[in-house]
Amino acid sequence: MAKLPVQFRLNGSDRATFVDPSSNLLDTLRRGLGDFAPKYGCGQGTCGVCTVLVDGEPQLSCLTLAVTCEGKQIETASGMADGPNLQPLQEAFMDHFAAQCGFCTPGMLTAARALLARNPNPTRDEVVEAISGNICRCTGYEPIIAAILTAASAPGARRA
Amino acid sequence: MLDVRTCASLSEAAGILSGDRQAMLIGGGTLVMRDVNEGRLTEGTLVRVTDPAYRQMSVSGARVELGAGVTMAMVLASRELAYLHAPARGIGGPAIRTMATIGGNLFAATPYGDFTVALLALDAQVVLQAGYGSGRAMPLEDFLAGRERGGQGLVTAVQFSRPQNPSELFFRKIARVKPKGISVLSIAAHLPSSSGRVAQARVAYGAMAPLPMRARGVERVLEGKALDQPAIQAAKQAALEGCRPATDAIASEWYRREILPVHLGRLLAGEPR
Amino acid sequence: MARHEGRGMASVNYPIGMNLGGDPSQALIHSNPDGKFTVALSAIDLGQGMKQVSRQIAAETLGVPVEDVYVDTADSDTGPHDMGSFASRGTHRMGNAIIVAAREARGVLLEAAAEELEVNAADLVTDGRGNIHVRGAPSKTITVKATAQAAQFKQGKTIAGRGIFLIPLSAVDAETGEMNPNTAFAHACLVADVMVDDETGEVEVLRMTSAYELGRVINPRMVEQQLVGGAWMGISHALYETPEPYYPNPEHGPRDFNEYLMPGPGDIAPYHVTVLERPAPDGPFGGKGPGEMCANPVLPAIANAVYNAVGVRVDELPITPEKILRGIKANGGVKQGPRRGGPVNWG
Amino acid sequence: MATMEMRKEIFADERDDNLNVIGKGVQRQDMPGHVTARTRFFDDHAFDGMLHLKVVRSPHHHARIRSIDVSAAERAPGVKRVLRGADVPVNKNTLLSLINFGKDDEPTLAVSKVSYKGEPVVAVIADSEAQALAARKLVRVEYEQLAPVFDVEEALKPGAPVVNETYPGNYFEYHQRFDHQKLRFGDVERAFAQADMVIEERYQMSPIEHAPTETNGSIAAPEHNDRYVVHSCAQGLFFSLGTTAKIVDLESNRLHFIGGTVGGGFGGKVDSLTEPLAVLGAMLTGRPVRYVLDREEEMLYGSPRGAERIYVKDGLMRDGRIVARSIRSYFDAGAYTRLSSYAAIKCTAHLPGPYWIPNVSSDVYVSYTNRCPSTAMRGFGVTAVDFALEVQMDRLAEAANMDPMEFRILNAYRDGDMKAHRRVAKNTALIECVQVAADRANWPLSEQARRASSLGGGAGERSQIPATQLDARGQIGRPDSRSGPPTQVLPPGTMRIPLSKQPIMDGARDGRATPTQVPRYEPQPVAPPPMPAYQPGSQAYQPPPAYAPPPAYQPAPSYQPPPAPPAPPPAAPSQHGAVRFSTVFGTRRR
Repeated sequence: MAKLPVQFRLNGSDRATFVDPSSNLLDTLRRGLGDFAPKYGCGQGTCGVCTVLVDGEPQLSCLTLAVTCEGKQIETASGMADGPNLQPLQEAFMDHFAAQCGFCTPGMLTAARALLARNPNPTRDEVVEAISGNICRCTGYEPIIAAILTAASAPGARRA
Repeated sequence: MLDVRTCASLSEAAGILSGDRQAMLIGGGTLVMRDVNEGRLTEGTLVRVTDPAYRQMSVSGARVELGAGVTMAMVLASRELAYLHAPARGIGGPAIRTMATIGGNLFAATPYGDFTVALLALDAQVVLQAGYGSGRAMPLEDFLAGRERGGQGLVTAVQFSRPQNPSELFFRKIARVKPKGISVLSIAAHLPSSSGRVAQARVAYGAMAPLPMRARGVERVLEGKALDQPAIQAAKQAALEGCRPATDAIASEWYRREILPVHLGRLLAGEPR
Repeated sequence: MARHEGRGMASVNYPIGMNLGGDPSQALIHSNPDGKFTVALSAIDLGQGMKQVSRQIAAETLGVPVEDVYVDTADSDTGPHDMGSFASRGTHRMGNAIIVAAREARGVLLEAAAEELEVNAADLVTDGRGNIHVRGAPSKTITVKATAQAAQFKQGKTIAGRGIFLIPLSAVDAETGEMNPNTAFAHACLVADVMVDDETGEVEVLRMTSAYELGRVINPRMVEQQLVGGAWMGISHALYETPEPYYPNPEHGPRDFNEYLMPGPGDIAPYHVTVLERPAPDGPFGGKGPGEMCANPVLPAIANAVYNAVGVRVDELPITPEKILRGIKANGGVKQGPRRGGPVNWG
Repeated sequence: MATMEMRKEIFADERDDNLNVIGKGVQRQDMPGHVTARTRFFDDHAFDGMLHLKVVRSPHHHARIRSIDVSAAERAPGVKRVLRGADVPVNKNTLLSLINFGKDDEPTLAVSKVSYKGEPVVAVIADSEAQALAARKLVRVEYEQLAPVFDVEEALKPGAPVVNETYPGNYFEYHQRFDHQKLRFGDVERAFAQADMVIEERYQMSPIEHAPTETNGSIAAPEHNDRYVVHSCAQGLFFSLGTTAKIVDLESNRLHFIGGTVGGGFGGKVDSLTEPLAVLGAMLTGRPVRYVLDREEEMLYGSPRGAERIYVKDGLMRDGRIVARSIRSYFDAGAYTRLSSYAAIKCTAHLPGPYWIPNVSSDVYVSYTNRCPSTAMRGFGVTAVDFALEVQMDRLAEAANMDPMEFRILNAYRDGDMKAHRRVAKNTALIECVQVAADRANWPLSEQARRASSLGGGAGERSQIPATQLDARGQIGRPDSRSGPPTQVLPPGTMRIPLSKQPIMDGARDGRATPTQVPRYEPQPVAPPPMPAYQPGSQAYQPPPAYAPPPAYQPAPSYQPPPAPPAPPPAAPSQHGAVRFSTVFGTRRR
């Protein structure tokens, strides 16, 4: 089966690669383009560690056909920091010790980023809802929820 | 190996699907891509639809039509569809809802398919297109009955009458995990009232049978009654009529049968779950 | 409908390190020419914080700022042998190996400083901020950086250390079970408050209150991470999880995170922990290891709270709503136990 | 909301808190990497020309393999190699063979029969994951189904289906003598007879899956110098390296394992589920090979925390004292041993929980059943028994009409108490934990309970080893092994195992700085009375020849541990783990 070209903006840069027609976006980002921020956790849409933003909306890259991303804006956790400067969301995750193994963190940050872009002042319930598709097996979620709430109240949080 | 065909029109997609037995529609990808990733689906053609009609919503008239490619996130973004927000929010987390479509939910295997349960309570019709012909509408219940046989054509939209009083549509999903878990069971009830009495009740369950089902016994005993304690008691008595729940990883058949009347009673009484 | 509140408790201890010993850990430490240290291990960080625990133990022992130490793990070409990260052995076993290695490196560092300052190394102390000075005479001082430069470029010394920690393997008696299993134990007591729905059997954990004795706490933020995350896992084990929901019938195994039940972010119970520190005689700075035990008391405490709430003993994990509902029916209704104490005192 | 406070004043006199960075909540070294997504896990490494490995698993719980046909799979697009059991150089292993404990019992790829649903039979290696998945469907395996057994007690009954031919009785063999591990301390039967109440209950923990967000996996790639680099999620790097070296029959220094940054483990990444096949694939194809379990495989076949069934029988006095505790428990190992054999010993050491009880006995079995082999998990050997013991404690408190907290404090072990495994308790703190938790939960305690302390009230009479009734229960080869009769009474104070040695902390040249506490490690001297003239060889019940254990496994040459130093005869434990555990466990001082 011939490979197909696909081109999109990844974290603000134009990127192009060739994929199998049935390749998912996760494999394309990781093995095609070397962006290892989204992780493989299930390939089923049940864990959230592969969450990316497609045109600003959270999407599971493992369930997304790569060819459907032609011309779209893809954002991953590796594009969050502004050079060496962390976003308030990232700083809040650090301050709250909101990661242990760190495997769910890129997906969590991405899910939180989607929430704060839409709703800069979320309630706790809204935070809980926003990360409800993201599994964390280490932290018990509490520090993650606290970090997102802190980031929301931080000056400049809107950038997140 | 798998190929992907992108179709700019619904009729093109319908044509491919009726002509090629190895062709399969891919909507949001939440069902199909899992089968691809896990190696259950390795041959054939994935058919993708980019026709704007596929994602069209007409929500303001008396008759509501939602394209099969409309996502749960689109439902949640629509103020006119507030009465469907509870079932839409019952589907996955935010990322799943960006992707999962109404059409896909019609094909989700039990205990999934909670949005379809709400559509059953709205007496929805499914619009199907077979081959390059024009569409035909079919009651959702009939569509579901024939779903496993396949070959019904491409689902292009669902239609239903907009509830006169949106607050008369109730939805409750009972899950072990909060806020996102799959169903132990789900209940949708459309209970239009006319001078204080239920008229043309439509009650539907998810996960209480191999397919989302109508609770005809409950509908019957509620018809023409005020929603008072005796009526609720009668509804609970009739709740299990026609139920054939499964035992699965989430709950046993016994447990589903035990708690369905409880949750139905609480829903009808306006009590929290 | 009725919901019933109940309260239960459990107290436990937990052995630290591989049972019977025989589980060595090794560490290597070396300094760059400017007095910045690398600790090379083959220990595993699963998220429990092995890297940071190792870093703090190395920095404390060396007497240098924690920022001046990085831990490189795990590469079998550079990190010497370690049994692995399991059995709550990381902090205890590897921590001790790091102390040994860091003491050796510190010895060379102080010898080099002594040579530069023309004093006896035994009279030198570190201030933990990157300086070495004569005890009681802070003005007679040299930086770690200058010492390392002198050691390597002038004196020809390697500021490095190697360490191993091993509790020798011991035997078990076949007939009595006599053995030397462990050298350190951590302790805990946990109180769970639950609400049980007597029509559905559903349990809501309202709050948990615990006290943990963990030996010396190396890093309180990381201890909190373990205890909070572990308590969540305890709730999960108690009420939700199993890959065989109808064990020993092997059917209906969950295939994904939807079917494998665990508490979601909407199921979290408020939790208060008090930490006590009775140092382990042979632990690194008295440290034990909280990583494994922190789920254990939650399971029985919740089971006992459910019993207190509705009078049903569920002796088979997980405590599903079905088992509770069946128990209530078998008992002919709810039998609530005695009230225990008043509102919590988390002040 | 989660809050944590430190109660520094408790045990303050046992600590020197004048430390620089120990005890400080400084930021984790790995946190910047986590929040910027720069942390690299095993799968976050790119290799040109990387191949993908997928395995064909048994659809049956128990079946003989009649035939395997891989010809169609070998011809499928992109397939580079198909592996069968015969391709695995050493296709039988047991994890703890690295410390010489137990017999090799588990194949990497099944050859003649499968013993659990999901057991790997064939591995397919292809250019892409999709091609490997497609080719996997083309492998044809014919099975003849066998009767399975799923219940731990059913499995031990005569005539039960044999799950694991290496252990034909479906139990792990301890000390080459018994079908389980024993604990005997005092005389429980006599104490039960004298107790005011005897309470016996059955507890069951179902299996639990570790469910780390990162599934098990590894990437193996040929490296320069004829070596193989392996990016691994292993929880024990050298454990996995050693296991892999043995299975693929390669010198250990030709393997370069890199890992240490793992997406959660909880015990589920100790088993080296993927490394051997990934390395073998790289050896046979000359290409990098990636083998990652998908989530369904991880959930169903990634080895869970095993189920445990536990019977607890307690003798209780009306005043709340527990005078006897007897436990019979069964670890469900699944089809192969993995680490269950170790857990049973750890569990035995843990009994009877953190309480002082003058008469204790236990019989802990490891049973083989036709399910996925179980393995270590957070709290291994302890979590389930703690559940059983603490629910039992709640029952006992109720039976004694006592508050559960007060009941714990009354029975808590304290410094100086003799534990059932015949070592003195030190550094205890159960009572203080109960007191503080009660205070914070606003759970009132009596003045007496509030005044209790782990530091006092133990030792004395409680430090003595009682006369102990021994028995032959479970002796391998005895026809009535379940009800083995009493054999002899060990006199009070009998100890047969040498006290543990000082920990070895080798490498220090600088004896001056002792920032850690000086190890105080030797158990309190409990004057053992003269050893009774006990000669195990003279006992009547010797295993008949039919049950003689097979020749001891010889470890792979590359993992020969250093030779044991001269030891007291016969084969007392060495300092280096060089002695076979099976021998160690069977050894007693004479």
